[in-house]
Amino acid sequence: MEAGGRELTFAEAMAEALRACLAADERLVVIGGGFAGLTPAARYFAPLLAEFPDRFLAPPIAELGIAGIGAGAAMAGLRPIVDLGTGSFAFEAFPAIVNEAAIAYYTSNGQTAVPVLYHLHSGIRGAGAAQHSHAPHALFWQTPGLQIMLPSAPAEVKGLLRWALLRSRNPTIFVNHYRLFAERGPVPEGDYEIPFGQARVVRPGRDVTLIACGVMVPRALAAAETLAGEGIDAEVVDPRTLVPLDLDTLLASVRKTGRVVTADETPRSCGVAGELLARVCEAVWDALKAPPRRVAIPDVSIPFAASQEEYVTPTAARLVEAARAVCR
Amino acid sequence: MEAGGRELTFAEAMAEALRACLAADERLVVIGGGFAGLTPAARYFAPLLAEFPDRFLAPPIAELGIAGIGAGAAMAGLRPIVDLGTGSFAFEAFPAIVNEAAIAYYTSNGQTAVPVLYHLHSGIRGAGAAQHSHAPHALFWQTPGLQIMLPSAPAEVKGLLRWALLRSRNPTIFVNHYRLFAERGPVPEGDYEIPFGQARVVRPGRDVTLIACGVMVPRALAAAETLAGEGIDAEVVDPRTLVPLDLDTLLASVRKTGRVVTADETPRSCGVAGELLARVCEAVWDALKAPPRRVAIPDVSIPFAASQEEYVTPTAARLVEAARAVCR
Amino acid sequence: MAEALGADVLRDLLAQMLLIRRFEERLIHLREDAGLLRGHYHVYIGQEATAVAVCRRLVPADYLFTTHRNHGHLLARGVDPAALLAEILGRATGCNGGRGGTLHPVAPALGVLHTSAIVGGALPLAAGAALAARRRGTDTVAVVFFGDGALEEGAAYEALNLAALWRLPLLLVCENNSVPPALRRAGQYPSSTHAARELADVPRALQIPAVVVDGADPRAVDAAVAPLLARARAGEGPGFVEARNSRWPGSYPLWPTLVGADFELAWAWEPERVPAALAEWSASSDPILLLARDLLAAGAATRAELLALDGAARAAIAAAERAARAAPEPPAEQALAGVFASPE
Amino acid sequence: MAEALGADVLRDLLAQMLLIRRFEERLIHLREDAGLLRGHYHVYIGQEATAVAVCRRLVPADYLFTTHRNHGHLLARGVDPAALLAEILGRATGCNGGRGGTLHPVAPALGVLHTSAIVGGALPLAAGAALAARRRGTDTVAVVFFGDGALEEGAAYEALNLAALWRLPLLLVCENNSVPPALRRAGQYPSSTHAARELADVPRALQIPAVVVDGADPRAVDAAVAPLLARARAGEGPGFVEARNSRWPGSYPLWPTLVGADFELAWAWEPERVPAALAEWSASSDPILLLARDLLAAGAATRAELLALDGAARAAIAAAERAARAAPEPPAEQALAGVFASPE
Ligand SMILES: Cc1ncc(C[n+]2csc(CCOP(=O)(O)OP(=O)(O)O)c2C)c(N)n1
Ligand SMILES: Cc1ncc(C[n+]2csc(CCOP(=O)(O)OP(=O)(O)O)c2C)c(N)n1
Ligand SMILES: [Mg+2]
Ligand SMILES: [Mg+2]
Repeated sequence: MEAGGRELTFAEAMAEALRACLAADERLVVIGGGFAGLTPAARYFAPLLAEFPDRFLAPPIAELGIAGIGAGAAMAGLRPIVDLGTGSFAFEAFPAIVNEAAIAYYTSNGQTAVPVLYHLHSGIRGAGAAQHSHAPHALFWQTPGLQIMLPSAPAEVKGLLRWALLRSRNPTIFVNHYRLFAERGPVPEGDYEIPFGQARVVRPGRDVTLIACGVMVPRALAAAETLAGEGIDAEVVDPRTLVPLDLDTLLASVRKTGRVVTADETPRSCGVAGELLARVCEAVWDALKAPPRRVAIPDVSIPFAASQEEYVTPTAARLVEAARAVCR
Repeated sequence: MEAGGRELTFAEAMAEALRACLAADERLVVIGGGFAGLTPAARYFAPLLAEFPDRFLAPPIAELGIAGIGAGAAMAGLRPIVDLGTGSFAFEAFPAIVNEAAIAYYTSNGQTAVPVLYHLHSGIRGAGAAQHSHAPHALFWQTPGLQIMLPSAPAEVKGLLRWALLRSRNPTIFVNHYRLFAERGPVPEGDYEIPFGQARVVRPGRDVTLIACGVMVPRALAAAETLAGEGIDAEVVDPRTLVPLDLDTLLASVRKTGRVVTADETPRSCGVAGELLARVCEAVWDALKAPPRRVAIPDVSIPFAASQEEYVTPTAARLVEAARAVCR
Repeated sequence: MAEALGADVLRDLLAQMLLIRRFEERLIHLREDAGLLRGHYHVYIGQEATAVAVCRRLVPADYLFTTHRNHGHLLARGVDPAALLAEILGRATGCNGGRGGTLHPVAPALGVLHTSAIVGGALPLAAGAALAARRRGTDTVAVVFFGDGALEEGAAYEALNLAALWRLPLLLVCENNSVPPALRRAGQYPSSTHAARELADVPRALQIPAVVVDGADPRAVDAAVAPLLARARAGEGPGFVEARNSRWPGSYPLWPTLVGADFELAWAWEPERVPAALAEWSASSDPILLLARDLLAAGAATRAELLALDGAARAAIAAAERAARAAPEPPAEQALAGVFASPE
Repeated sequence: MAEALGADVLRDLLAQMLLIRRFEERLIHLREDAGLLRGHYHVYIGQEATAVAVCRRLVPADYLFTTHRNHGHLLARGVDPAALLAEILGRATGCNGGRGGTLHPVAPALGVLHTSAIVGGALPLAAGAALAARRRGTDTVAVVFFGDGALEEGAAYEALNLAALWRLPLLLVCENNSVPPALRRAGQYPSSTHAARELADVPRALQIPAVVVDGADPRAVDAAVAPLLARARAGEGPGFVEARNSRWPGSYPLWPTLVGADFELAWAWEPERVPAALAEWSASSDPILLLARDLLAAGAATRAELLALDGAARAAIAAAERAARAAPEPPAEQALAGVFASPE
């Protein structure tokens, strides 16, 4: 997958993948499908509706109902994409996702697959306050039976989404982040897939491993720049998917550097950064030269005021602080 | 709090606390209120309904509705207890708990307290299969703004519940376990409170710390017996409440023993055992003599068949294995 | 309009109803065998007429979704009683290999893709299957059975609205098993936990055609269901049936309990032998006895013929029991396998 | 029956409506000031008559729950515009100290305990407050405002059922802002995402008295609300009003947009000056212009008197803006404080 110089925004690359997949597989239907919510990026998705009008279903405001319909339709042979909108609205859909979609394959002893994709644009978006800032991927990781993809860049979303939509036969949560839509990056022209469960070393480095998920990847790269200026050579690793998790690649990096900071934009307790930290401690304890650190949201609801919202956001600056502490 | 020789079951002690609290505070109302589901322990709760008929409201099967009503009534001055039944049904109530009850105090800048208690009987109960075995306390710990109590013994539930019902002004999840109802233990006669945020050293020991939550406490004590026979002196610590968490007591124990196993009956990834492990690693890294271990449910739905259900349960035997590995 | 059911059909339906009855009865007996039948379960006794009448109108491609009280629906759909019983006993030969138990049996070849025991949970799923069917351009329908309790859940309401808006080929069968005999046919039965005068008012408010029938009478169920299914197959949208049943006294306690004695078909003509606790229900509400008496009264069957049907049902269940008891448990370590399907 | 509203009352209501209008209009202008007004927000323009008519019937002890479109409800309830505006700008002097923003303003002294922006989320909460009120044995009610969209959510349905079953003192005000002018009063307005012929059919199916009114007419709203509130206060259970409004053209785009020009009260008598894009809506549906014209026609006010009301509203909002702009942001580190209330 060579980018050949072309740059796209995350939203454009995502729309490109969606278009190709809709064209490739008749079984794909989209329930909802704003995808980019109130962001300007919504304009990249609108043309899809015009191009595939019969593949988009406009639902009432009924997240539980449409999540269940998506799961049931997937069981019966469709490949639905259900856009649940803002991450906080996913709680409405929990019974259908957690009690139904997640259990059907296992409980049926492998007889009923549920190839549904749930899309959420989540995370601290800027003035979302308590009910428009949730990123529920830690909750979904705590739910056996769900795949979780957290693309971090334009080329990533294009390849991961294609694999999710055309290959995967399992319920998948696509945890998108409001602040990624406008990120730019090189994107290969043709179709390509990034299979789930293959972590990516985004930036090689020798001194400390930064394991960063989704929106934390660009922040980790920014942090690595700052750290480089201080003589710390950080390796940035992006798991890409939490389920399945490519633990080997993460551990190989930590074995090499001997130091680790995990970073994710979920609340600290029982969050994703903590789980990654625990996995590393269990597995490569002896290779660690310093106590591990994590960067996460402190355990508070997201406040509205700009000053306070920024304060609780796991920014590049927080990553720099943590990496410095680990390398001290 | 001296037990004075009296032994009660967990269910009896819980009912005793409920009766005393209902008598003490008129603001307590119970929505639902089977409390013990289909277990024989239901007989201890039935008399409460007879004694306080106007304090019990029999709801329709509408977990979301009653969770929201409980939250709204708490905001308006009642102290509702909402019995959501089996832990798996709590997902229905997530929007009301996570998006409303959990955020109101913080988001209102401390103007609106929400003293509601949500009760669930959860966990691997024996033949509950995928939809009657969930224990959602890790999900609630990932939700800032909720208190979580996980009583592990009769005397514990009596004191913790009294504090929750008469003192706490915050939304609290009472994560009960189906298999605790019949546990027996000494219970003091009079009224007493166990304030949240005070961990308990259940069994002192020198060689390894077992941090065990809720139903894992009796299992950890059984494991400690086995380990004692092998010359391993295990200290068992019960956090009692996850939020607030008495980390100091946990860390003091680990500092003393230098070895730790964390144990909780939630799925491994982003579960409670992993969070406790991460907290310990972050805080007392230098005191650890061996890699930490956790005991949890593997990341699968709970299977129905007895053989398979037992296999995925974090039993005393699993704790023994983990402790042995840590002490090797 | 649907033609009235003939005697042949009714005898066949009776045979199926007896199979369900004897299955559930055995289950209650198996519970006496310590450790054999683990966990809570629900029996379909008293509602058999509804399942067999509805399922008779289905074709193989149709989807069927059900609830915690699913055994009767699966048997009426043609699931092998041995596979169902083995599942309920957690055996490797069960329809889910023992992973699902009584709450989650599936039979994908018969359109039973996933069984949810979450009250109200099946309705959105069934609407989804109906959506899939419609998009394939077939005349396949999805039928979903659920209890009166399901209409207390918001999930059911959202699914009704969606099904109506999208004109999904969905038959909603609400089995209201809380109805006194005299009100089984007539309107306006208030439930203790539902504010509607009658449950069918809820789909009606969403402009879904809704019919209330005596669920103990397979002819009434058939007459209600046939036109709604025809509409759905023709792409005209969902239909709703409130099938009213009078709860079997053995389903009032928390655990199903045989009231007095094992069922006897001869009670149809020897009512004085019915145990006292069952007498009223047997006389007014037992769908098997009601149908047996009708067939006898109409001269459409002899007592001996009916007893032969029952004998066959008992033999089939006995064979299922032998097979299920002999079957092994699934290997414990297999619990960790099969969480995810391999990619396409 | 409620008495018709007198001219004094109507003038007072108009003054409140103008305050809301000018508040929302300022907000849209503040958005032009880069970085000042962060995040998405919703304005109440075009629905002012409903809030002021309902809130006039409330007493201080009553509870009020609202939605994402809450500014009008809070102002009609008497919340200080400076505190509300400061909150929307995320300032320390805001009614939540800047923590809530436009989606979550509270005013506990006025019964606004918590504001949820989750569609449908307010209904169970309001039912809970109504339950608390009833158990205290007072005649306090809870009123909950919500949009037509809320009736698509299962939460709303569950709350309706619970409120009906428990006869809670709850007034449900559904503001259906999707209605063309001609259908504001009459029945059977179908919504694109609701299958009911009219939304009020949903509460009716649950035996909740439900009235459809022109939400642009404060007299109609008052006449509908007064008896339902009286019933609720008397312990006779919930009532439902579907207040129909024709959406303000500025609320069709994703972000509120002033259509053409700032509002002018003089448009009531100089309709030719209304910008083209607003002309139709202003003539048929603007509740302020409709009421102003009525008052003038009835000789109940002079143009000068009305303009004075508007002047007062503008002055109040200008003062609020000055205060809010001058207010500091809350300290960043305070973000970590105040997650839990201290124990009793
Ligand atoms: C969401 C949810 N809440 C509660 C339960 C517990 N539960 C199991 S069966 C049942 C009663 C259901 O009544 P109904 O739907 O009328 O079915 P019936 O048992 O009468 O056939 C309840 C409350 C559940 N399974 N799911
Ligand atoms: C549970 C949930 N789903 C989706 C949204 C996003 N959302 C915000 S406002 C809105 C439209 C609501 O329509 P309506 O209730 O009619 O109110 P209106 O904006 O028309 O006044 C939606 C879908 C939300 N806030 N909550
Ligand atoms: Mg029922
Ligand atoms: Mg609306």
